[in-house]
Amino acid sequence: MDFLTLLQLLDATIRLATPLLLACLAGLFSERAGIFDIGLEGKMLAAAFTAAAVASLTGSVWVGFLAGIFASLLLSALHGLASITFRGNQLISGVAINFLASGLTVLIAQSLFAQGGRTPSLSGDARFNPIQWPGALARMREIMQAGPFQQFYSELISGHTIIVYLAVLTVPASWWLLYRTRFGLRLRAVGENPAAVDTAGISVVGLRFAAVGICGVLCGIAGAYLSTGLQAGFVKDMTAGRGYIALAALIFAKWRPWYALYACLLFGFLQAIALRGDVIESVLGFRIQVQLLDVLPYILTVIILAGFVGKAIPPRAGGEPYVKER
Amino acid sequence: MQKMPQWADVVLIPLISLLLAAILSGLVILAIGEDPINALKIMVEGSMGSKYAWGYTLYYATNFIFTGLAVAVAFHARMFNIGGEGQATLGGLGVALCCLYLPWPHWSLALLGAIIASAAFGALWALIPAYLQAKRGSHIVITTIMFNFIAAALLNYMLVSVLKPAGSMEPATPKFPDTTHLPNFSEMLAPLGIEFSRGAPANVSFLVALVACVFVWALIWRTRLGYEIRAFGHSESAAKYAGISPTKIILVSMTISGALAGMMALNNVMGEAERLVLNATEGAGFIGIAVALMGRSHPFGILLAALLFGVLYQGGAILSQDTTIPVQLVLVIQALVILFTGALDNMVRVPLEKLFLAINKGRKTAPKAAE
Amino acid sequence: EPALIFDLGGKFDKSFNESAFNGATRWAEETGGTFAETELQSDAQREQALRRFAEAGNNPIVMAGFSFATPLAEVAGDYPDTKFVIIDMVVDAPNVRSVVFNEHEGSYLVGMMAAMASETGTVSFVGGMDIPLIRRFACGYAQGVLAANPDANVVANMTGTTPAAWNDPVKGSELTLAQISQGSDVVFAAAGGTGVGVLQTAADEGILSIGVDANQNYLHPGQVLTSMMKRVDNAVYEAMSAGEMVETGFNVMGVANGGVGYAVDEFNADLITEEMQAAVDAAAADITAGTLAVHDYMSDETCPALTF
Amino acid sequence: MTAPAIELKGISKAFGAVQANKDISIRVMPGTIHGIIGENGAGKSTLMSILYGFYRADSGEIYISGQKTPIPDSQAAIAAGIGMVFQHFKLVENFSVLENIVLGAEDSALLRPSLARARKELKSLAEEYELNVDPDALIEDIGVGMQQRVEILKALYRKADILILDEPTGVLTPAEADQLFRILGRLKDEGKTIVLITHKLREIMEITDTVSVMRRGEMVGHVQTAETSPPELAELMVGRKVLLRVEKKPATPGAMVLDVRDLNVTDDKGVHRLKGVSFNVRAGEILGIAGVSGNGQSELLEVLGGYEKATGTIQLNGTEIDLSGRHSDGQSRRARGIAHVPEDRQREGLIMDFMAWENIAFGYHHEPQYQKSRLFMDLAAIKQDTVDKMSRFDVRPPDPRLTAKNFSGGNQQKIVLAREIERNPDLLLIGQPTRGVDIGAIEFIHQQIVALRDQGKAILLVSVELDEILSLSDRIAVMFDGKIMGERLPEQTNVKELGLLMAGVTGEAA
Ligand SMILES: Nc1ncnc2c1ncn2[C@@H]1O[C@H](COP(=O)(O)OP(=O)(O)OP(=O)(O)O)[C@@H](O)[C@H]1O
Ligand SMILES: Nc1ncnc2c1ncn2[C@@H]1O[C@H](COP(=O)(O)OP(=O)(O)OP(=O)(O)O)[C@@H](O)[C@H]1O
Ligand SMILES: [Mg+2]
Ligand SMILES: [Mg+2]
Repeated sequence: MDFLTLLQLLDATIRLATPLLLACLAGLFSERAGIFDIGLEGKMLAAAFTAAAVASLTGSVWVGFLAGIFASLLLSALHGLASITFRGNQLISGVAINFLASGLTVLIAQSLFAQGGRTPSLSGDARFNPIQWPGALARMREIMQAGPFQQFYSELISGHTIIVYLAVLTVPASWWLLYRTRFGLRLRAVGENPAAVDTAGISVVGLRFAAVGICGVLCGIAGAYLSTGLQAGFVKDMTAGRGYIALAALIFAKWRPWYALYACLLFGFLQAIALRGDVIESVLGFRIQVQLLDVLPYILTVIILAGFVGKAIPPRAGGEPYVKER
Repeated sequence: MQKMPQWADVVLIPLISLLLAAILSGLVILAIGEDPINALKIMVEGSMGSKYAWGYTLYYATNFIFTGLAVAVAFHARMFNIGGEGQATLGGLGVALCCLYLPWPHWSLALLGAIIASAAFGALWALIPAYLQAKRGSHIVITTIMFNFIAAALLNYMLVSVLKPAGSMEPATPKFPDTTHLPNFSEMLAPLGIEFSRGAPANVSFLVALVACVFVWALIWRTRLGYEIRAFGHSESAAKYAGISPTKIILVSMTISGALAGMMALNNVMGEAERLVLNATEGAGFIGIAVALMGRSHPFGILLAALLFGVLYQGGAILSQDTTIPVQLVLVIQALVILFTGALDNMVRVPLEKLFLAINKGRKTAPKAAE
Repeated sequence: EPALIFDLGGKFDKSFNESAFNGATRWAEETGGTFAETELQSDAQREQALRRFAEAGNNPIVMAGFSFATPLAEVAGDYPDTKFVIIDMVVDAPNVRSVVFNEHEGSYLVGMMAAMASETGTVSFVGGMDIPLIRRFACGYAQGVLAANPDANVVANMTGTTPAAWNDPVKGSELTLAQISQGSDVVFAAAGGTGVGVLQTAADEGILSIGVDANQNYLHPGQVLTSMMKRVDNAVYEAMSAGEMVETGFNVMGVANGGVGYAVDEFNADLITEEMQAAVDAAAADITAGTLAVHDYMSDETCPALTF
Repeated sequence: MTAPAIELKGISKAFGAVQANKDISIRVMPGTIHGIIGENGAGKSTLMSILYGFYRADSGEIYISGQKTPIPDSQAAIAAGIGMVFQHFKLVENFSVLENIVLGAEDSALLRPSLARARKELKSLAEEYELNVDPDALIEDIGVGMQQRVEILKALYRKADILILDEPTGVLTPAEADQLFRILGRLKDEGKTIVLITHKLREIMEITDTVSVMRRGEMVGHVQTAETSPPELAELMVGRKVLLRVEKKPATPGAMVLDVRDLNVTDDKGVHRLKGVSFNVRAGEILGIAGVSGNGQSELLEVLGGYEKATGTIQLNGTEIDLSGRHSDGQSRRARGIAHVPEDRQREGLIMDFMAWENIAFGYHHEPQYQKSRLFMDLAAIKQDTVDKMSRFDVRPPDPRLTAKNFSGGNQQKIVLAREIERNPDLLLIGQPTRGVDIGAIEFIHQQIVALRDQGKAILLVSVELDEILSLSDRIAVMFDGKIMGERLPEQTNVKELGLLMAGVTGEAA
């Protein structure tokens, strides 16, 4: 494998890790506050559709972006209503949200665009375009000719959409928010022992809704990126299990922001390499079934969960609705 | 004092939840510019209006009975088995291997063989997450989700690389031999002189599903094992006190659950397609969750809920054919049913409990006032 | 009333299914007739869709895609009075019309154009699902390339092994990037919905692309060299026009009868030199005349011009 | 005249059908320690939780320092200068002491300055009130006594003038309790107002200035501590004269039934829970195990009951019980003639969502008399058995189809007792037999236990109530920190001596 191929793989890794990372951090905020969320997938999907639909209708990707976040927030509110206000089962609520998003997106897409549940293809200002850094080369054919540093700079550093850079920044931001601010302390506390937060005079419901809200925003960004950054338009079920991979990454990361970055890069890399069977074959000398690469994140997660490689301890109050007790 | 009479819990709450889901679904249909009443008519007609329609409705219902029972058995042990989809997929693999590689002289024997194969494969696929839950404390919800994906990939691999006949373009097994053909309703009813639509896929595995209902009922409410499963499900600490082994209950209940989910393949793989294709389960594993929630984890309730979802699926398919409403409407309705009967249960329950409390108080104070 | 069933890629894949839809629409517009249609969600639904239309009395029932072969073989016998038309596969039944295309011939023609348009001498191919049918495209394409430039290099990749490969634009895009880095400057996508990603990336990266099935030149004006037209629309149109009387049996559509070809329109006129046009037209004439035989991968599962 | 620090007027609160507080009024003067006593379930915790804004009252008014102060949530209570130490601590286990103290009382949106200030403040509080804790220790790593200090510090850090403590000594040894009372005395001297919930008369007499007594959700009396006596308070508490001693004949111990040697238990976290425990129980005698809760009694019962792993030897009727093997569980112990009334009937003894008849078979569901065939249980037989047992133990209402959670505490306990005693065991393990049970039922339960002893059965009784231990036991062993500190005969010992043993002070040293 030559240097450029490696760069291409890493470049694809970054692109593919971005939605995973955003969704993973979304899950992190929610679960750190004690609300399990297997509805990441549904929220991303809803956001992906809404962002593409609105971007296509208005011609502005930013309007679409905000609309996508709004759609994701709506589903977050539903999850909050079910699991916080009405103390329902968080897992069941998540399952329902995934189905709801999967069904509604196609239903609305069909009624709006009549294109079999997809949005029209986006182009120009209706999608996020790569940002070229100063001095960077845009086209592969030019990059191929350049020296290794220029290749590295043009291929890996430059040429991503703004969301990719944003996602990278979310990691330190999340870390800072969780571990350096009052809000973070309270949020972590409410996921460990909501009664402690309650008796300290802080609203458990408020905090949990805030966390679920942050989760909604991040999922919204992740979904909007899928349809307006990574691809040019919405197709049905386009999240393709990314919400679950993000969940797997979250467990892998033991609910910590920096580890989340590493886990998502790993899973992104697995996805990237699964696209390049030729590279694997040339490096290893034999063919690996793509199906194996596809499920490697899931298998790794099961191994982690089984405690064979380090133990993942979820937030203690996670999954349980808060009911006041003596 | 009971907060609420039993019938309210078992009948009234699911009905109200269902009504809420129906109203919202109607609004969704209205919002996409169609007439909900007309849609309802088409769905009812398309799913129950003819023998052919019933043939499909019962076919779908058969799938949902199996997966609903699977979810319910696990629920009784307070485990949330989201892995029905993967277990049913593996069950399909079991059925395919059994039908393709063993020489069966008659369908009845093939059915017995397939029951064992599908149950064993499904059970195995549930047993791994169960073992990890029991012995290593891995959350069963997460592991079963992961196992759904792994099952899909495994099936994909098997179909593409192992079972696909040479030269075929489709990732599917060859057709099963004719001796494994399960009689469908038309073939079953013909000897009785009853005519049934020849094309409809409902088949003898519907009867197997009914037997499974009875089996689960007896297991849960009449046997020691069922008693232990329920005790464990209600209180793990009490179960330990009573000498009920958590490991045993988790393993056994998940094995039964997986076996039931796997047996769904009798219907869709052996009974209908007569070969194994990709995504043969079509989400039935997930519908089992809705069915179990609506049916209150009781086999009779599950039977009714599965019929309801059968109507919904067949009606939805017809609806998407006759109107421009995509078949995904069914997913939306399914989501709303899960939401209201599962996650938003308290939204319906709490006001209802208050109502019954008030009624009871009224009854009690009334005679006093008369004194 | 005739009926049309699309394959999993969906009606608006801008390619195979959309071409079928266009044919049906053309028929409807010209005759004022109506047709029933449905899109599938999964492989398991094929049989139900067939039966549903047959039960409803639709005739003929047209289905786009080889995956219908097994369910159709199952269903056809139950509805002897209904005519079925299957595209891309042969089903032997008295009431079935099987339409297959000589994709290798059309691919040969666009392969020649690719070789002539290429500056680097390396061209590439992105296939959808790795099946003999798509290898037939690739093999014809490679033969055409080598015919026009014996020194040319052909890079070929398949998207996947399942129907999901028809609808994976992200992977199409990644494969295209990889091919560009191997020197390719013309890419032919025979990959259904996945091709959208291929064409998009080619346009972004400033290389030429070749569309498939329908005329895709309009997608990126001036950047799509041509499209390998597979006239699924014609096949559907003809079937619907013939109505219940549609002729059953085996029907091959090739260069000779206009079943496959290449597209020239206002979007790519500037890209096609007279020299290219002349060479390709000559080859087409030879094929029609039978003097030029393009090797069909599916005849013996081998390809003289390409190893998979 | 100064206004009372706290005044509650007409507070009522119902949980569903249970009226936990009925029209309760109370006044507490500033700078005093006010005791609230009452039996289990009397409504003490509920009342104080309302004052702290944890629960919201259905009706009634709260006045703080003469000002009418609505307290809709804990925020409002904290603002009004109220701090509360709950019966079950409200601490975040994997946070540090400092983080727990700062939580909810941060100065600014950023954490660092708050933590720095809290560290300083903590130092001065520690000096002022003798409340030393390591600010950087994790809560899960420190003992309960220390955790309680953190709770008190939390309240003081929030500048509480009114401090409510809900049964603070339940988890403390007498020595730790003494230290707590010294701290409370100091706080009182500083002018703070303290409300102390307990049902231990000793503590009330020792430290409070005034006392309120609650019974069944109602306030039944307010008295000056100096002007009352324990018997008077006890009578107020239960509503009638209390029988202090159980009527029983002297024991006639027979053969050795249970012989425990060098029992050791280490829990999942690696904490050594039982340290070389040895004792024995003979037929026809009651061995009482006294001790502050959390000193290994629960683990002892669990080991004997078959659901906690241990090392050591246990002999029953002369043959050894397998402690390690896979056949060591509740079923096998029952088969060997050990019956077990667990400490926590709601978590262990009963399935609260099962009907009475299902609970009667619980743990004995393998017994042949309950089986119809190899596969099926004989539901009719179980129901009949339930009806019999319910009438013999006077369970009310005698309805076998009623769900366990719908019986009152006393009747729930009777169901468990009926199930275990009627089994005619060789050895009865019984934990906290009268916790949360009122006096009528207590007498009945005590009679049953003594009757079983008189039939020649061996009984191991674990209770945190010294009075119960003293009145029922034929011999008393005291546990502290996983060890048996010593054995005493009830007629040759007294509360004071047992109290010292419970604090880990052995006889010789005392
Ligand atoms: N959250 C709750 N839900 C339902 N019932 C409750 C709740 N909290 C208390 N109760 C009921 O209210 C009554 C009073 O309980 P409370 O805890 O105030 O008693 P207490 O005097 O503190 O008893 P203890 O000495 O056992 O702590 C009891 O019958 C109890 O069952
Ligand atoms: N947490 C609870 N949830 C629901 N109902 C309860 C709860 N606690 C008590 N009850 C109901 O309230 C009634 C009174 O309960 P409580 O325990 O106060 O009875 P009691 O009068 O003390 O009886 P006993 O002397 O048997 O203990 C019972 O009938 C019980 O059904
Ligand atoms: Mg209390
Ligand atoms: Mg009571």
